Amino acid sequence: MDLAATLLDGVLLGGLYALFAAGLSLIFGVMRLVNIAHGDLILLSAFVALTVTTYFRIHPLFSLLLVVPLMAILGYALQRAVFNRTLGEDILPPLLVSFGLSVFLQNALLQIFRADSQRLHAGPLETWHIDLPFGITMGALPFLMFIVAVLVIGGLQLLLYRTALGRALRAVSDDGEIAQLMGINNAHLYGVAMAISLAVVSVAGVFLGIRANFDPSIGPTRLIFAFEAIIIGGLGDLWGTLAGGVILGVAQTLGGRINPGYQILAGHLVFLAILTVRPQGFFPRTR
Amino acid sequence: MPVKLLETRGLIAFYGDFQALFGIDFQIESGETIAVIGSNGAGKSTFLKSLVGLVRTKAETISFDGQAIWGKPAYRIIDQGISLVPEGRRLFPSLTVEENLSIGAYSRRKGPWDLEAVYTVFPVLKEKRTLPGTALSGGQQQMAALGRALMANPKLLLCDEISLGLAPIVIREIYEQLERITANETTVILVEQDVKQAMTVADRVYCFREGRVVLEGRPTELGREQITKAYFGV
Amino acid sequence: MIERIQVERSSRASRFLAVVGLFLLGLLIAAPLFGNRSILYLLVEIFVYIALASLWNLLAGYTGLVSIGQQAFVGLGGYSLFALTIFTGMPPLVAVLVAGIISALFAIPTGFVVFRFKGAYFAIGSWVVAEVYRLTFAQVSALGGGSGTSLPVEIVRHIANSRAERDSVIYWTGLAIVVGVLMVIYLILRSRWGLALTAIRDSEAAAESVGVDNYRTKFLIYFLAAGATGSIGALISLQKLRISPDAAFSVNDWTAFVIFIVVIGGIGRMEGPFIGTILFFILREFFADLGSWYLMFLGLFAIVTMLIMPKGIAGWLAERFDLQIFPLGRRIILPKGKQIAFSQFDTSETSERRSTTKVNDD
Amino acid sequence: MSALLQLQGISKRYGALLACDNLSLHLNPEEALGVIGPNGSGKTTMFNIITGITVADRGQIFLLGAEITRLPAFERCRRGIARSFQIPHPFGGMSVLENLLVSAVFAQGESEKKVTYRCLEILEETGLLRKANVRAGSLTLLDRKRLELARALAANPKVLLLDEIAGGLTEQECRLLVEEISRIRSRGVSIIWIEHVVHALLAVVDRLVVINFGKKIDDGEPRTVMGSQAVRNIYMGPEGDAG
Repeated sequence: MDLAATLLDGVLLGGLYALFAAGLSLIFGVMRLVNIAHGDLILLSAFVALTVTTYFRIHPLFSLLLVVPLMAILGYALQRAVFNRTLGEDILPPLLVSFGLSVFLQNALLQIFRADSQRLHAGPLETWHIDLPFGITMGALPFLMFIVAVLVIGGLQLLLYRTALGRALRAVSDDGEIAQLMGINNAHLYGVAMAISLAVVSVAGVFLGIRANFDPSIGPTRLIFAFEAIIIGGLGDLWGTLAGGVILGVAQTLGGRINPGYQILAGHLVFLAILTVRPQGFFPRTR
Repeated sequence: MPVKLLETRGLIAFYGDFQALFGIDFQIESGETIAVIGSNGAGKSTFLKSLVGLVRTKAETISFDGQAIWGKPAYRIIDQGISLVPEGRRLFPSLTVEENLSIGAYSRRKGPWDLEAVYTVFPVLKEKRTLPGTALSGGQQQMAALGRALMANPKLLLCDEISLGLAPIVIREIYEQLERITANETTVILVEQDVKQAMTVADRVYCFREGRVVLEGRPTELGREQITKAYFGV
Repeated sequence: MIERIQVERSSRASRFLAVVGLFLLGLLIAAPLFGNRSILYLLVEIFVYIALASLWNLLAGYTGLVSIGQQAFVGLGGYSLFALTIFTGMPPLVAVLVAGIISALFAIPTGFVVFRFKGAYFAIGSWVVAEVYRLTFAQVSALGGGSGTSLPVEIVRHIANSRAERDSVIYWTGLAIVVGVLMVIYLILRSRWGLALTAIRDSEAAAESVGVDNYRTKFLIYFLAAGATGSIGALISLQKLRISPDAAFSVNDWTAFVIFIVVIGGIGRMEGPFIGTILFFILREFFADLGSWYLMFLGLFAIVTMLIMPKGIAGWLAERFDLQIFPLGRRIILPKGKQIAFSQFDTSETSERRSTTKVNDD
Repeated sequence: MSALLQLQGISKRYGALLACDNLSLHLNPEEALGVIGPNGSGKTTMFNIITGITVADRGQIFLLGAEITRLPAFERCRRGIARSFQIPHPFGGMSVLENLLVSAVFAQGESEKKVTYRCLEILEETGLLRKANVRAGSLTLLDRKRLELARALAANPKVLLLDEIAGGLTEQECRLLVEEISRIRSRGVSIIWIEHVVHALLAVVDRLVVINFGKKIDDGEPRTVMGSQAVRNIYMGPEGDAG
């Protein structure tokens, strides 16, 4: 019976990983940019939320009202000032610049917040439980986070496939030169894409902060989970990314039940297994 | 005195590090249709791309609608009312036919052209509006690309080899629609390899060879040999 | 006319620098005679980073394989050494070489997995594989599990009796490895493989269409780099006399710093890792005690370099002063002895945007 | 199977567009074949299929009687197929001489010493000798086109594929190119040459093939093919109708 509970935990954890992945997948889809600092930006939003909650003494979920816009603005500025300059045929510049950003962010956070692990306290919400049949109980908070994750991914899908902005983002992703012929300012649109990505990242960061302890050094592993969720779920489609996140979450929780040391390793091994099975391997959709 | 919609003087353009145009003087009046002919590599497409700012150029002036547009980024020039139907059509693969048309109106310029107007001119696009752009035949893709450019309600429409790789009857159908389009005084520059087809539609003709204008005039005034000599340079 | 043309492989400058190099090598060999313990330790660290940076440069700068997972082989090499010495009693110095071979063998299955990725995905894919190795060794209790283990005393004594002797032996081993790695890389780049690598870097499609087998060439370089990285990993663990999964497979120590060294030094040129390593250690000596401020500065420095000077210092030097320490190019001398500008293995075409190199011919 | 190179029923589709439509073609030993047709008619796709950069959906290719349809590109090159790209792909970071050495060493499987002087001869023939040490990335477009030809020759091919190599040349340069290609032919190399500069083509080729919509429309003696109705339609537009 507790196997069902473990599976449920895995699914709910998968929602968080899908959120990690959605931001990364959007950026890669629109401009072929793999942001090595993606994990550290998740951490940054957690720390910003920490500052906001302690300073204004408000609930972490309310802090989202401030953290999300802040991170979106940071995303737009980062893209226009730094990343736009690195886009082009050669994959090295964006990779190395984002690598430098990752090291910078980790150490800046270390300098400000020290290395001790922190936690965003959600108060009584953390203890609420929902009783399900067969005596399984489900934490209200993880369930809420999963619902929000699904809503965010649904929202991104709607934005991409139902709005003029989404149309423009897909057009720029298909053919940057012809997009300009439509009157699209590519540089601005890339900025908007990074702003959206960091908005999603900030939700993921706050949930991460509520769900578990965090410290400045755990960014890179979050990047790897995001990457694995994208690959397992199949490129390009955000619902696939959700499925990828869930599979990764379940693999990790199952592995964790066998032996706590196997949790992350199990996720990696499932990722590698799925990868070697896929015939064509993984080629980023190059135009 | 008819209004000069677009004028270039001493236009030089580069394709990568290769100079493709060597000082083009060109002008077109509002409502006119001009054909630009010339063999492959003569610089026709580069000329259109330099007007919309997609290639590196140097020029004494490129003025459009009384304003200098030289050196402006492409999206600013498009906003002022120039639209280009690119060579090879290049519809957006992940967008449906209707989405490809709607994104043509991204710059939201007012005018007679909207989805309904395009569908009346090209009814087949209405049937196939939910299909992805790539699922259309060559001719239908060309119509969609033309419709996409019209959706921006341009003052000046640039067409780059719209008859390329199309069957003769399809070319005729497209050119008939083009005449209906230019009826309500849209100004058109037509780059065309199919010399015969171009002559039937154009008020004036420019012939390019190796990045220079080698012949210019009204189709009626220019003889067939004159054109062939300018075209092949032999 | 053609028969009287000579093809020159080295210039006067590079011959002069070769002599200087030999003199420097002689000095380095003699170092243990007058250097104290901390200097020897520092020199070995410098050797390690020059070798790792040169190997990473060979992968990313020449072959176009941008890996963030080379720490996998540093760790594999280290653990191989510990396993060989502890379980089979193999003499440590022999184990350093055998550890390299073992790492190279591991590179075969690893390569099959990561070569399914392309471009930026290859970078993260290789990182994930390194993490798998790290977490796996953390489960191996026989080698100390997560907290790691130290090299048993009798094995340490096996290197040499006294501590001073041990320091010298490890130092010479380190010197031998770095010289060996650099010679191998130099010979590769001077040989037909060097032609193939730079051809792949400049245009994969064209390389394949003139007869270069891209996949096998890249795999061979990945295989060799893994072996050399393994030996270096073994040397590192031998010098530290201790090993743990987080230290042996550390992405910061064995990948992040190495990438910064190559980027700042100059990617795609053999001189890059040298200049980068020297600069890195100068910065470290002065600023390391500032802790995370130092690392923040390093991150920013890499970003600025990549944006402003993508060719790095070596690239800038090559363009400004036509300086070429390692003569890798080929140059023809016309019979009238009229010299033509020296060609060098520059990085990809991106440098073309800058003014074209001076051609003092027609 | 007397033909040196044989294409049988080659078809290739990109979405709704048929780049090659059941295309069959043969090239005899020491023959020069010209290929003309409007832009986007599938000519370059045909070259990509012969050289192995693109795999055909249907059809087979034979070289000296042996099937090479599925062979990877580098293997086909080693068996004697060399190609100049329409849009030059030089090895930008290497010198002009080194560009040729890559081709000579890997296409022929010879040591560098053995092939160096042959490469210098080719550089002299193609007028690039004085720029042997120049970085290929800094060449002008015309020199890059010469380099494409020189690099293809350095592979000592049996079949040389030329893709619009005369475009943008002055009269004088065109004449030099025609002389050079005639010299190559006399050394027993078979050639397939896609070109728009028709007068250069006519000066060299034995046979002329016309391709439109990925189909072979005409194949025969150059002068008669040029005079045919099919060619006139393509270039000068359908005669006598629509005005």
